[in-house]
Amino acid sequence: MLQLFDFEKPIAELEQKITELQKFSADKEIDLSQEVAILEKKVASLKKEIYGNLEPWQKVQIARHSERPNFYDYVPLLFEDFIELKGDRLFADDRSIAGGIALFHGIPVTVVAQVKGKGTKENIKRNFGMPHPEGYRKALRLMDQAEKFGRPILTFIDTPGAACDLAAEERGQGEAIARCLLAMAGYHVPVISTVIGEGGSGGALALGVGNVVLMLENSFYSVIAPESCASILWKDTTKAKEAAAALKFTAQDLLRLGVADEIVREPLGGAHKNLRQTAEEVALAISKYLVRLRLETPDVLRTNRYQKLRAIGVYQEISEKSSEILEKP
Amino acid sequence: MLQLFDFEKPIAELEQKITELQKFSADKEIDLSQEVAILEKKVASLKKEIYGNLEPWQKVQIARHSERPNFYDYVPLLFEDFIELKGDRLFADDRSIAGGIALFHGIPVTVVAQVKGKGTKENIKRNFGMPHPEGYRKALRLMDQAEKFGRPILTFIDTPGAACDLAAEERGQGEAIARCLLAMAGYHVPVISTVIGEGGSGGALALGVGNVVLMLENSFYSVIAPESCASILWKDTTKAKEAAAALKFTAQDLLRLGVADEIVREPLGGAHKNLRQTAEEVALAISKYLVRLRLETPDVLRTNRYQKLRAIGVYQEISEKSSEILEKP
Amino acid sequence: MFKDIFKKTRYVTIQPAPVQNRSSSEISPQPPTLSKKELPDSLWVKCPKCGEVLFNKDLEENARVCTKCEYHFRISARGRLALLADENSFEEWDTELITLDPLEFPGYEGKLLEAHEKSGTTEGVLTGRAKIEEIPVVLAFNEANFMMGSMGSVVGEKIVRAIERAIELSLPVVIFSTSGGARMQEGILSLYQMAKTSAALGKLSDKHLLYISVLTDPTFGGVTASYASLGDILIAEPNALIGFTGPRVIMQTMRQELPTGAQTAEFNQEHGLIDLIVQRAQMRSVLARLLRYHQGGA
Amino acid sequence: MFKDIFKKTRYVTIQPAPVQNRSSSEISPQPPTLSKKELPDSLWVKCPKCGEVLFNKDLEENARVCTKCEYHFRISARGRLALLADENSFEEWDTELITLDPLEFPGYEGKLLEAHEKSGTTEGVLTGRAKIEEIPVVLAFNEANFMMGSMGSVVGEKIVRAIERAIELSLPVVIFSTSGGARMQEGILSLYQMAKTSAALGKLSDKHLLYISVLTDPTFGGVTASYASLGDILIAEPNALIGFTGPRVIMQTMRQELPTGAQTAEFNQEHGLIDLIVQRAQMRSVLARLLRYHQGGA
Ligand SMILES: [Zn+2]
Ligand SMILES: [Zn+2]
Repeated sequence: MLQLFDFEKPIAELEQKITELQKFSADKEIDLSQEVAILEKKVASLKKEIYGNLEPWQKVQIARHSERPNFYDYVPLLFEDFIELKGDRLFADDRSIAGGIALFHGIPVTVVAQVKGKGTKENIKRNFGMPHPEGYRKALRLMDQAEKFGRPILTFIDTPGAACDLAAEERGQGEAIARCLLAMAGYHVPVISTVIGEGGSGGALALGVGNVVLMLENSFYSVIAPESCASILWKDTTKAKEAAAALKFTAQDLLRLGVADEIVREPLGGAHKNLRQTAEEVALAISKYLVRLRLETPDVLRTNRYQKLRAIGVYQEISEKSSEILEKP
Repeated sequence: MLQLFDFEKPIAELEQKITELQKFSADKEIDLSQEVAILEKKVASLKKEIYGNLEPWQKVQIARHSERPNFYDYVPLLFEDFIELKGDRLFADDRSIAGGIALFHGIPVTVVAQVKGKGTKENIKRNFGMPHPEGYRKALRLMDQAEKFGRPILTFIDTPGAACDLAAEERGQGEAIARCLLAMAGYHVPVISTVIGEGGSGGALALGVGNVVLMLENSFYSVIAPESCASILWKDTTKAKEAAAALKFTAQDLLRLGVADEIVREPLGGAHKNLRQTAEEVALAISKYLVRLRLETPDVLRTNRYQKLRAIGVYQEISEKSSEILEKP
Repeated sequence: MFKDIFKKTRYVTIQPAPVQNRSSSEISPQPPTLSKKELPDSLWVKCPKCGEVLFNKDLEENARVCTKCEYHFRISARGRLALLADENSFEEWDTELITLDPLEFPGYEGKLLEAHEKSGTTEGVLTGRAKIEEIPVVLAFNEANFMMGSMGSVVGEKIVRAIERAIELSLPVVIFSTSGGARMQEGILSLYQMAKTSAALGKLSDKHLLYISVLTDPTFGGVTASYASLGDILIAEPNALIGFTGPRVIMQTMRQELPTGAQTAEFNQEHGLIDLIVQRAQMRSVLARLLRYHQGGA
Repeated sequence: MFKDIFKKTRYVTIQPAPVQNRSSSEISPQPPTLSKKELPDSLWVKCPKCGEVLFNKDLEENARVCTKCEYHFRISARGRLALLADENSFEEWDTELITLDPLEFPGYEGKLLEAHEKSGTTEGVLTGRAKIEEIPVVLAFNEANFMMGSMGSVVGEKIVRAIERAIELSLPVVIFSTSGGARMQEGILSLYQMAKTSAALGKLSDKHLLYISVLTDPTFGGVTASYASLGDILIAEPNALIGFTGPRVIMQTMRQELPTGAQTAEFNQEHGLIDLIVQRAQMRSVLARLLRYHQGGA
């Protein structure tokens, strides 16, 4: 059975009721179709009410759901072909980042993604989706090749954050991420970044410098994990819920803040409820922007990406003139 | 006392004799200045005879002399300033390769060199001058910066070969060397490579793709160590002397084969007999070529280097036409 | 007043921002000398490395380097500037950029005021142009006393403007990093300052203009993972702690205790991540030589 | 006769070389089918991996891949060509380049003759153009049976000419490496073929033309440290041994025994050095897809 969150319980209970009623109706040969129909309507409206008004922390839970589709789940649904290419050519192949050449609607593209595992065993292999420097250097290598051959780049973001251990420090985690940021900003090919689950801090951003940033409806993208934020703010990691609200990191927030360009709809309850439908929405959104971006010249693609980044930030500017005036007694 | 080779013993013995004679003359107050003068003349001619006709194996011994000047010995004599820059920005700082920015006759240059240690302790630190992949990647990083800022590159070759251990294999020794070869061939700045001691195989070549290749008189530059060659040819590493002759790897050979461009004179007996004099000769040779190369355009520098490489190799070409004629009965 | 300047503005990217009729007298640039804030209240301080008890006055006179063991204490942005730049050569830039609280983040306003009190400045970075041994250069210094030099919208914007002006003026850039990383209180906006500053450095690099990054104690997180790591040349001060994840977080999340000396400048150099370690006393001379050698002649 | 062709020429770089009035009939290119040399004398062979005793005939029919465990046996250059290229699409290049003995190296002539006998070819690489699933491509295959595909002047020259022609023709390049490394007997000339081939690949790369390097058993030394490692994409065959220094030399010089599985294709992939491992039976299809996706469309 799927992992069930507290806020989903009313729905599950009602659905259970319907199942019982249907069984009773069948066993006793009593027509309860009207009652069932009413209840089903109620379930539908309850779903809309609950899933349509998820709080940030609830979205975090959905984004981290153990059955949340990961990059490999999307591959066969998004691409006609995918040839995975491994390694950073320097040190190791990091399995928390996957990449390669894919065929998307007949167009060869370079794909790079963070990958969480399903289950403990795979998660250990993939370091719970937390890349080491070699992962970012693999990503950089593959993206540099996309630039060389004029291929669009699609990135998929799904990580709690970059690996935070001694090995990562020893091999220059900061440098590896910074190189990705610098390189992505400079490419002359279309870059579309899609946050499919967790967008955890700098480790997520390293693949996030797109001309377009798409976010799945229940994904989030944050400067810091809500637990860590709570720990810093209130010395209490259990206040993650409050931190989640404070950080304004949902797809809706990011759209307003000028970071995300579009929200990709998920089925009610989250992507794991219907992978195929989610993948179709993702494909649709990517396709829409890819078609547009491919019409632009390389220089425009680069300039527009820079302008997008350049505009991110909120501050006030006091003109020297006006302050001079006010400084008079 | 300096390490003394068998072939140097006649000289040493004669010099010893002179010292004895002088002491005797002083003690007994007998004038032997004429006898001493004759012997000194003899020493001079013996030196010329022996050092002027060194066999390849004897040159190998001089090139590997424990007191042979290494890169750091030359630095203060060649450069007005040297700022060492470390690390590959990926994994480690390899001390068997040193590099940085130096001032040569007032010109900022990028310098990269293999470095053997003096004595066991330093040799362990420098892995006996055998670089790991991180060493070559440091070299590549520094040379790429020279290209970026339009600085000439001076490389100094002195290595028994690239590191040959599991760690080197794990981190892509082949890839690291190959990247240096490709990059060096493509630079638009002057590149001058000087073999100051041992030029051991691919590990040496990785810094050897110069517009100009200078070789110190007693250096050698070989596809394989003479001992390994003897082991393959005659299953006998003690036949290194014969292998040394077969491999044609002295400065004189390489000049004839079109790899070296000029031989830099050493003091009689080798660079370790007079470091300052050797350094002056090295500076003179580098300066001569650097002045010329700096007059060329970036494109010409690159093209000329390619043409130099392109022409290395000896083979025959049979025209199809002539063979057709001969095929007739 | 300063408090009013941290005005709430929700979800609006203001750029160029509307002119605000507010005084900036409170935040006027200080002259490039050691600030009064440099002097802690007590008369003496104990060196964390050698244990020597040092008079604060002696420490200040020695550029906040232990007179016994050369341990490098932290120093303010203006303190650094005074040590580096030719006298009266500094022209400060972008003092008119004022931090807002776009997320209405709990406690942010208070933190900003506190930081202002502590540092005497309005934000975590000081930027401008100056000369070092007569060589013109664009400079930026993180201010540790302002929220540990963390990078929010204003820090990112000031650094990007400095880089963009360096491109216009064809000048090299030297940035001294001291930072805990991205500024949590500005959320995703803060995170994207990493991308924004890196992108600007990419443009600088395309022009073949030199960028020297100097990492000082401490440099972590989003700053390590952006502009601090992207120098053509990376210099560190001795004993500076430099890393991506701080040791406390590594301990908390991975239950991994770092070995002694991990994340020091020396550790980073050993691991190939730093070009050279330079004593504070030599910094001006080393920078001047590097800058000079990148002018195409000596 | 062949023996005469390996004529001594001392210290002269002949390029273009003077026309030699000698027959090349002995060294005419073979048709692109499995060569007779592929068939060893015995009727059966034991798989070194699973121990299965295989009929040579079955092995040949299965492209020299163990029918039980898929262990990949070595295969000749022409054997590979037959498996890869569209029928009758291959045009061989530079068969007229003849190896000399510029150093008068002890025993080199004998070795060359022996290699010729064993391989039925004149040198350690086969080059030309062909089509793979209709896509035109420049191909090169090292020939293990010729002095273990070692790189002397002719191998280097043939590879460089192939690359230069690919540039002229705007075609992608695929090189199958099988090599012990540089050819000792040609001394420094052999060493510099590493630089020469790498330089040519640099020019190819500047033109944004695809280069796929396929590493097969064994690829070592000077070939690993030059063209074999410089592919945009690096493919390896399963169980191929790939490295810089061979295990025997590591043992001799470092007294270090390599762990089981070291230097295999799989080991190399684990260490980030190989993009993908492709079974011989899938090689044609994978190459075709990669080539197609680099034509700018599907
Ligand atoms: Zn102290
Ligand atoms: Zn088998």
